[in-house]
Amino acid sequence: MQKVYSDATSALAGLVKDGMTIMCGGFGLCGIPEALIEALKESGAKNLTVVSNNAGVDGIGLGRLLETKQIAKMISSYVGENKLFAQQYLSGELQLEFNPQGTLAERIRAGGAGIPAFFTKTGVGTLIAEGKEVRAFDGEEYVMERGIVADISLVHAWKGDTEGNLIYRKTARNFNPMMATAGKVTIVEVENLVEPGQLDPDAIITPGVFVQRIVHVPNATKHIEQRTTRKRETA
Amino acid sequence: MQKVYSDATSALAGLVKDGMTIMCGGFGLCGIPEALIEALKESGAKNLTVVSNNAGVDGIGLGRLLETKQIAKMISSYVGENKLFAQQYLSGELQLEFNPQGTLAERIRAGGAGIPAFFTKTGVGTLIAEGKEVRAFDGEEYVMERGIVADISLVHAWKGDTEGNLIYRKTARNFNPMMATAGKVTIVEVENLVEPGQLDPDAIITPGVFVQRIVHVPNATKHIEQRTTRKRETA
Amino acid sequence: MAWTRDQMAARAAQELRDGFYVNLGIGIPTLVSNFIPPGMKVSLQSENGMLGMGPFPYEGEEDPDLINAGKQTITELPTTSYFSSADSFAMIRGGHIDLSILGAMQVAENGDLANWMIPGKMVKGMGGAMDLVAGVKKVVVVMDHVAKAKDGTIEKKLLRRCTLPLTGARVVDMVISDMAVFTIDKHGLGDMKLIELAPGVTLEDVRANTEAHFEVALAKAA
Amino acid sequence: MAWTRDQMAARAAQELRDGFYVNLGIGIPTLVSNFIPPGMKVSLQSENGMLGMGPFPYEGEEDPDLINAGKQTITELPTTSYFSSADSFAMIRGGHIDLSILGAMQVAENGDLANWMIPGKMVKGMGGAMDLVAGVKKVVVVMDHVAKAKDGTIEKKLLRRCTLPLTGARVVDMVISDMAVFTIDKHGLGDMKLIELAPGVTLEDVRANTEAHFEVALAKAA
Repeated sequence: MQKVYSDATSALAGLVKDGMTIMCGGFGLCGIPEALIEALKESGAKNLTVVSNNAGVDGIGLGRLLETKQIAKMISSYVGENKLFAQQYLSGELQLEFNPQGTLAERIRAGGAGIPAFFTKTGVGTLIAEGKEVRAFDGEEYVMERGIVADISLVHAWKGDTEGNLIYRKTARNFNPMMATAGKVTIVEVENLVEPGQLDPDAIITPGVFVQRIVHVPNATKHIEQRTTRKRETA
Repeated sequence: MQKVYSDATSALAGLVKDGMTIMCGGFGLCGIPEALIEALKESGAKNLTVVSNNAGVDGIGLGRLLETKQIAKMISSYVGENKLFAQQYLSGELQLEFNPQGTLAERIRAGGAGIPAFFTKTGVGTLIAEGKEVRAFDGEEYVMERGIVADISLVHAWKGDTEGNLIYRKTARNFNPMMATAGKVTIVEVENLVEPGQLDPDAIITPGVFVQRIVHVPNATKHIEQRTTRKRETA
Repeated sequence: MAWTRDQMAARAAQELRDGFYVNLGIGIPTLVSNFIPPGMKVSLQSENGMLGMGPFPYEGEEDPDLINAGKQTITELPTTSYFSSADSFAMIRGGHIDLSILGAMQVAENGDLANWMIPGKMVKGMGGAMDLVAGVKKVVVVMDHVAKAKDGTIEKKLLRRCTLPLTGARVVDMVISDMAVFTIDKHGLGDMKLIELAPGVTLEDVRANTEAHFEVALAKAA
Repeated sequence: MAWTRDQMAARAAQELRDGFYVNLGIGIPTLVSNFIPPGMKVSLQSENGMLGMGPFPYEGEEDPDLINAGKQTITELPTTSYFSSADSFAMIRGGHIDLSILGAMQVAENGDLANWMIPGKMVKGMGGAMDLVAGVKKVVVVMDHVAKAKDGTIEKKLLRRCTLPLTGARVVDMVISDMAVFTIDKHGLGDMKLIELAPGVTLEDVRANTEAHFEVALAKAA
């Protein structure tokens, strides 16, 4: 049982098929599995449903898969930072399912946790609740949302051991841990690959059981979407 | 906003009332908030509903509250390691609601997460499902379970900072993190109290927002229920 | 004579309390962090998965792994903790955040809020807004009192009922506009009350620019 | 001539596969860890919140903060991770554990399992058993073929239908008793098949001690 693969392309080899549902970690361009997305592009798989909070920007992240029109449908909470997305959506080439961000996160968590449905107040009385069961508990109304799973989850982590135990860095954690639990196959790119015993077992966020394949990406490209700074006070 | 209290008694002061629902962390005698339980005993509050996976043993943990007959009802998954429990239960003094351990853990997690109800396969076709909604999703049957919250949650942690950020040690984590989220007021005893900045922010399990009161218990008594060992091989 | 953006943010900051955990939306709400009274401890939550958000980094110290929900580079504090977006929204949905301050396109007198889509226009999505307004204990909207189009026409934003698709039904507790401050009893009858006027703004000005019915409950004469 | 406890555990160990994540119940199932084939990697999960469970500690090295689901002191391994009980049962319920080996009071031919309560007796609770049998991919029961009371009477445990309250309905995939091994097609028609006999045990012995209907599908003659 060797989980470590030599590169992103071999980590995806033999797994990706047209029409699959793929979960893709990250928030904006932070913590996205960029090497795995590139390998997914290379795979040429078409007609994909992609579950991801955002859809990248032009030329970066999921934006790369829009270039090749590999995505048929996005399940997201906030999109449209890229022209290509808007173009494909408005032309009807790309389907879009909006989920409130917290509902999306919880649906993924539920999918990985064997929970087929749960109730939330988010979206009650809005378009989001249309066609869904709304029920009152203790006098308050809630809408029923379904758990979701993916054929493949693509995840980015800061450190991982060869067992698949993972640790994330700062806000690059975001959707990655839940997606790691909700993929029938979960493939992870790690910036630092270590031997078992080198991670603090109390600090591991994703236990190895959720990870089927790992690839070491030592020099991950990282992008900043909104560079905001303050001036250094002069002494 | 000072969260740190000088001792367990003052941390509970002014909060406990007869008839309250109290969540109590720990699994067996591992990771139980023993000092806080003692303070709860001292408070003299009666007719309590206690949510805890187990009920302690005679003279230790929740067993102490059985001595004083402060508990009217237990919501647990496994009990009866103590004679007093069996006695009070069989005499009808003590009510008992059994939950499968995973369902109990998830109900608490749901309570803290604003989820009033969720579906699980656990218990379908058993006594546990009686009187509850059973519904099929994708051809499989699930039972609906409700989220639960407590008036007060009592939690034991390994390290905490004055902000209420918490880290747990090994399997003493167990029910403590969910209970920390599901108490209207959460009171924590920590073995090590540190200043903000001394905990790795990527490794904090319970963010401070969930914690209202903290007490430092530097020399926590710890008990072993089943001492199992192996012989050291002689060289 | 109406309030400036900074004055609106300063007014919103009056809703902060010591020990509060707060989520600030983008735009004017972000400015509120500049008006936290000295000595008051307020922790900022960022819904992508962070509690204890610090200011923007110094130039050259931006970290791509450290951004807020607006995707802006930020910094951490000694009190910071990180968690997944599922845990973050569990925190929000579970009612653990005290206050959310956010912008709006429309607010109705019953507390309905619309701030995520205009039918017929490209919609970017609701992000975490629906979760925040449904889950946070108190929701304060900070917005211009009316929308001014490029052609000079004015559209009212405080309405009897929202005409745009809702972000949340009966979710707003308070509206701070450049002209006035209103409270809404969202859990009760949905009554809206005018409680403050910006300096130089008259009750008549407010009436002329507001479709919503409101009760006048000013602490002192304008 | 039936199998000993160790032989039953060894037979159960044949169900292990390289890379498996496994949850072992108390009693005979615990012994299975002694029979993991050399070179095979099997990770043990403990439902209180641990993956990668090590052996019992050396005397004097017991850690009260490190126990398994049977509340026994254990040790950690380099691969160990800890998590909350909610995360642990999310792992179990979500189908991420490959194999659960546990004891039983009764098993029915359709895969129903009873192992948590006897009406009229003090019931300690189901603990994590209901979650495990509902969530784990493959459930193997290891138990004595019949129950022998103190007065010498024998009660059958492999039944047409369980008479005790269920732990799970249609959950058992395989039964390893001291006399024989059976498979159950729990997701299909619930057919039970006899696939192995312990040395010296005859088909007639099994029939005499089994109420459940089963098909005989022995690989070789007994």
